Amino acid sequence: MVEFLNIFIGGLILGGIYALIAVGLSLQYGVARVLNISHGEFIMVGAFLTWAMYTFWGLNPLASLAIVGPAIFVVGFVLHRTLFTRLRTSSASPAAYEGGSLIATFGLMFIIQNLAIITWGTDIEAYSFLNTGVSIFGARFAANRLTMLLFAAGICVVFYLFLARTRLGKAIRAAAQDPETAGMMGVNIKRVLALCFGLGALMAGLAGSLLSMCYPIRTTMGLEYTIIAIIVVVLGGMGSIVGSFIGGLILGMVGSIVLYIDPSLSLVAYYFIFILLLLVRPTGILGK
Amino acid sequence: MRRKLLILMVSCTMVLALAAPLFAAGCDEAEPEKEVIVFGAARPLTGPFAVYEEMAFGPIYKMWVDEVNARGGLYIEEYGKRLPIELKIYDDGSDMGTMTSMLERLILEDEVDFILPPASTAFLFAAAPIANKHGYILMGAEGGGTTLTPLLPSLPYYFGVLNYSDHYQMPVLADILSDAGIETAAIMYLEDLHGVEYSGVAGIELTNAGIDIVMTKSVPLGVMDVSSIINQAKTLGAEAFLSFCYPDENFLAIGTAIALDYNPDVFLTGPGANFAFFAGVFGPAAEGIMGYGAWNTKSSAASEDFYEKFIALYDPGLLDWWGHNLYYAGLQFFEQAIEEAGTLDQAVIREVMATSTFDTILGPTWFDMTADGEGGGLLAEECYTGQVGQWQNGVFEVVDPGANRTAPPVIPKPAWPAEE
Amino acid sequence: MRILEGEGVSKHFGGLAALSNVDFHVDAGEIVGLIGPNGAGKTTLFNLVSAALTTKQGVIKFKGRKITGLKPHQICRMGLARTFQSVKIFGNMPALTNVYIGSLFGIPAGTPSAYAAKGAEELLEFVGLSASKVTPAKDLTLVNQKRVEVARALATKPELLLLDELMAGLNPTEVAQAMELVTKIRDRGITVFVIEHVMKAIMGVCDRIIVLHHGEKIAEGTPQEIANNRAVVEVYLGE
Amino acid sequence: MNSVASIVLNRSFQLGLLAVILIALATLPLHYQGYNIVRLLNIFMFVVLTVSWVIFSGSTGYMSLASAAFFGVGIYTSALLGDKLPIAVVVGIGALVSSCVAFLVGALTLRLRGIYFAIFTFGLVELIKHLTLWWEINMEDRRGRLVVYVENDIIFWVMLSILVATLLTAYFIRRSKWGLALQSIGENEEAAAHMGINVTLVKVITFAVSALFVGASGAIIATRWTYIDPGIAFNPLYSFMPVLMAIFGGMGRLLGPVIGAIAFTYLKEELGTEFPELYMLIFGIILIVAILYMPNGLVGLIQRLWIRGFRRQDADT
Amino acid sequence: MLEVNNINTFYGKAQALFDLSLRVEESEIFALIGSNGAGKTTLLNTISGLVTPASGNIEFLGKRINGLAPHIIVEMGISHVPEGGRIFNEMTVRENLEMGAYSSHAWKIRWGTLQQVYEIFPVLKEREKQLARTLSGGEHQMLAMGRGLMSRPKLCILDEPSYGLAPKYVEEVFRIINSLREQGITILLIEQNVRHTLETADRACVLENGHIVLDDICDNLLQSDHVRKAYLGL
Repeated sequence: MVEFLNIFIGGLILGGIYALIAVGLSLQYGVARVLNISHGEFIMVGAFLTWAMYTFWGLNPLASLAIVGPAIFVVGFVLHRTLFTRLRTSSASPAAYEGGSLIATFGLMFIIQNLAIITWGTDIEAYSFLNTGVSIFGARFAANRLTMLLFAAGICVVFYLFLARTRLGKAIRAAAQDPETAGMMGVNIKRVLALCFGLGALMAGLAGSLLSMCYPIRTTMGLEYTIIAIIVVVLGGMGSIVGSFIGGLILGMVGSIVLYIDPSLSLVAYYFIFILLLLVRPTGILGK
Repeated sequence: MRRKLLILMVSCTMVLALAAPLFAAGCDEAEPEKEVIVFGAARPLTGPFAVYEEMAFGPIYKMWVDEVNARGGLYIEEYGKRLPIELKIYDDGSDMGTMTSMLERLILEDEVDFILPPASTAFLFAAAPIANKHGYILMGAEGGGTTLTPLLPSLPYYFGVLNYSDHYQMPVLADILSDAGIETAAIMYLEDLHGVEYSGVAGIELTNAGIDIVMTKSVPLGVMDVSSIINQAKTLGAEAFLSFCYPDENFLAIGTAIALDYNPDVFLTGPGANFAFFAGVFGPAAEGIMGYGAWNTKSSAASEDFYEKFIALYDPGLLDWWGHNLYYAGLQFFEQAIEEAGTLDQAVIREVMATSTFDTILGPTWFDMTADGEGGGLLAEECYTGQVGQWQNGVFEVVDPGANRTAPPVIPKPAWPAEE
Repeated sequence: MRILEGEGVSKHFGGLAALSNVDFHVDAGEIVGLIGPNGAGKTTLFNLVSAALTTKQGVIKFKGRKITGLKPHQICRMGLARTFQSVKIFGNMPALTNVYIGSLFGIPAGTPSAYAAKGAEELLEFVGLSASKVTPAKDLTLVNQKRVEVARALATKPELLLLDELMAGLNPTEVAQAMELVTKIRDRGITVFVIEHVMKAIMGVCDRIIVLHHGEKIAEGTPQEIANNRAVVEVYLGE
Repeated sequence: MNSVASIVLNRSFQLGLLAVILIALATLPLHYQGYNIVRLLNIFMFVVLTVSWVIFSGSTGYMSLASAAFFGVGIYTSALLGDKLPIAVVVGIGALVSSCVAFLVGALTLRLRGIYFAIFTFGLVELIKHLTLWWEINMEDRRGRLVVYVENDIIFWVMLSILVATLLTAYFIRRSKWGLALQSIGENEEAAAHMGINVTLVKVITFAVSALFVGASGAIIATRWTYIDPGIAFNPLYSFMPVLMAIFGGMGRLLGPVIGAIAFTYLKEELGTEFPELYMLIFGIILIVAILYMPNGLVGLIQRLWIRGFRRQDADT
Repeated sequence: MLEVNNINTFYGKAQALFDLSLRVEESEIFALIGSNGAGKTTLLNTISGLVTPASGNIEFLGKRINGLAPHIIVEMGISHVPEGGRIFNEMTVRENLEMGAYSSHAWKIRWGTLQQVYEIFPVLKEREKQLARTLSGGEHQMLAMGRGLMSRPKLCILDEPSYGLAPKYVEEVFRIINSLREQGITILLIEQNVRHTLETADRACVLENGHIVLDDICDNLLQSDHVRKAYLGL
């Protein structure tokens, strides 16, 4: 029982953070059509802002979510309104735009990382927050990881309700399917796309904040998280938010089980599952 | 037609671009008076290894260059004067291909006088043959390993300074553990040259010392959860937990052990525990944690001086209690060998380095060369200030048996601090 | 002679039956129409015949040979060509190249490129597009893109041609031209199997009509018989 | 102007010029041993990677991120066989093994389209990397391998030969019936299949052919690195770079990727050496500015300037 | 109600509309007739703001609307039902209809409008919770039209509402168009079904190669030799 809980809750923790990382990217690609290679850099910036505020001002990392999220959202929103909107209107075709935006996000990745290196250097940073054990039916877990899970789950649920229930959420979903027609319905497409990019960045920032409570952080870590996010998003089915949740949870569970059996195989297992699932379902779990 | 013209234009540009540097190389002007000594290096300013540049060798070589220049430079008899040092650092982006090219560029195109090593063991392995081919002395800083030892006879220009697994660390650890009566140990190691070597050597040395290794688990780079390993070690009741990983995984292991309340008698980790900022991150929980490679201000008066100089320049959190004094000593040794040779001819300097003993912050310092004296060398065992350290009251104490010891090991380590 | 016949052809998507147990045949030299409401399974049937979808239930024979399980390119090389409901042209290539590709690859042994090029020009003229040879296909109007598709299909030297909604979105005059084209194709000795909604066209050119509804064949017969069929009027034609 | 242009446009003149360039390059190491050999070597390598990528992905529209896998397979071939066989044979084997891997991958991934194909191939690189790692550590108790050392000029000649082979292959595929088939797959795969093109075969074989050169260049470059491990051999950088370089250069014609790879490699190295602290920042800005102002890549820009130049000349006369 | 004055529109480098003018009066059905590629859809897209004209101006209820973004034009009371319907396949029928009422004034009263739309298209109420992609072709078009009505438009632009529909549904579509006029909605219609269209509409114009060649009431057009020859196939 304890072992089962160890694996299960461990899987939820990993899955929760994977899902949170992936949802933002899924939104950016699914709606705004930007495969954002700099996604991980936003995660990194979120993590470093939280670390800096905790280390220098003693600000509770959970409280810093309220600062980091909006700040990064604004950056994402403005980036889209300036750079990507321009790119979109000047591109000859949607495919050309996807290629072009891919390059642009590569550029962004370089720029953000370099700025972060200038600001924070390249060494490893970490802080100890809520690093105590919590017992659940005899299985012990680190409190900071459980907190991370709770917040990740909370953010994902709120975000899901936002998309499913609100006027803006519906507009985003409509724009994901057919932006031009959504425009005919009265949706301000430029704003919605920028909003999606900003929200994607916001999710990345929040994920970074939460991650920094549990893992050491480096200014050079961005790409690793981008890769995880892309894998999860593709696994779930591009553009499907729910798919990203499921993809994240599957990877988390698989990771947790394999970590239990043989940790050295965990990454092999991730990619193996990923490749196998894609071969069975070529458009991801919830893809069309 | 335009397209063809276009093709033509581009090919012409290519030819010109190719020819220009050749031409420039062909008409070298007469050698001007030597004004400056250039040290070149391909270093990871970006990418995953950038942390080395910031925390390991980076601060040390910069500090050393400034000091030498403050004295007016290196005195070279051949020129009859002191020549200041200039650094030429390229970014290799943590990529092997870029590093090898940059190194050859430094040697062939920039014709630097000396090179400094790239970061990480694998990169050192790749840099050593290149340096040897061109007859450049390569001091090995961040890295070294048993894999390199058999190659030393073919690498006469290689001088490694850092201690590593069977280069005295694990045998000393085995002594400490068996002295303390430890009977069982669990090993977690990273799937990387470092982890494989350490776990391999530790396996031999600890077993020889009569310690039973009850668990050996490897983790991949980028692992995000090690609780199953900690849980297993706890279940097995391993008295010593040895984590042969890098800071990311080591930090994860310690955090997880605290959360899961696994408090073995000995908790030792690889790179990470040796950094000064480690104590800051873990606070009281750092107490009693061991790491390999060790020195502190009590090691010698020279160490104390070096420490003062370092913190006057850098954030004290950047201090590395494993390698910093070794890198610095290596540079001091190099510097004295150059002045002793009185020339910039590397073959001559190499002979000086292979055969001399110089005073550095380590005390009398020399290299153990291969038996015939024709190959490369490693810093001699007697020169090291310590092989194993332990955090005690905020100080990374050297706990080796013998003269290097600055404090006896505390085994079992104190319990993790109670929840705040 | 039956050039194409299907027995018990069925297709399911998820739980939904797109086609259930349909028998049909097309005789050589005929023009056969396939009609039915949207979602009746007409295009699915074409996709099964041309192997765009795999047939798991039922048997389809072309020229007496079983073709279920073959790949699209093999079926094409046997002499069965098609056009698509939503045009699938090679948009960035000139119209002529579109047709040229058909003649290069559509025939088992391949055609020497010079002949293929000449054939392509002729066919483009046949469909009335000789003026737009070098225009990238994506810049043509929808009607002309559909014509390019027809020319491209003809370039593979088919014995049977499947035309999927060639006339949708055409005004009556254009429909008349398209009908003439279909007849001309048959006059070249090619059997034609068409899906159409434009009743005037289908009644005008077809020798025989098959009606599908909810994946089942509800009627088959001459245009006259179909127009008077109660079931067809009820589900499809309206009063 | 006219007479110059006619000489310049003369086909035999162009061929002659190409021959001269080739001979100049081939004889370079005989009289020159400096760093430019290494610089050219790197440029050749990236041109090979980029053009190989374009051979398959450029025309079919399938964005492959598997280059690093083929490259790594080549590298490992060299690490395993480098000291046992002559280097040319090793390179050949590296090419063949990569090609076989590509054939298998191609056959496996037929159902995947678009971004799924791209990420699948990327996942494959990671899977191979981690499997190799796991194998080395758990089965052989080692990590990484030393590779036989080869002189720079030999590496240069081998790489030059691979480059020439790659360019010739790309050129002839582009001009052939096969190239037309590839292009039609890129435009509309379903229609291509119904036109009698065996799309599966065409895709898989092209994928395998393009991997030949990637594997070969991996095999030869490994001898420059002398020590490799799975992380170094299967570095995802070598999957991303060809894509970036091709888009940077412009994919409309064969020259685009070539120029893209040359400019990109050169720029990256110069920035990394001139401004090591800021090079990523500058590089990032260049990428963004490039994509905003050169939608058709470098070649598109050159063409635009060229045409503008022509117009001005016309206006002058 | 709608006045288009001397507009010129380009698609890329090619000019699609030349100096084109037309007027749509309140509460009429105005039809556009022309062969494929004549510029009909371009004209509609220009009116609803998807394409910006290079010159000329468009006025709706006396206000200039050219150059405004599509979402603002919707807000002003023009609803565009695009060719092929273009419904949101991955949303439910109900959500599709809600999207139709996206503009702010319509959003507030969307539940009332929804009931009205359900009265016109009872089948949509039955399918309310289904994903739109599970609808049949006829229902699909109903949904597109219903969605167009959700914004409470003053002018409804219908681009080939009977495209690809079975004959039975074509009748139904024209019946609905008629009922919309009875509710006071002005309609701008493109149809290939020329005879049917001219019998339903009040006025129509004939568009050829981006120029208007005829503009008259439908009865006259039905008699016109040019129309009979070029568009009715007589």
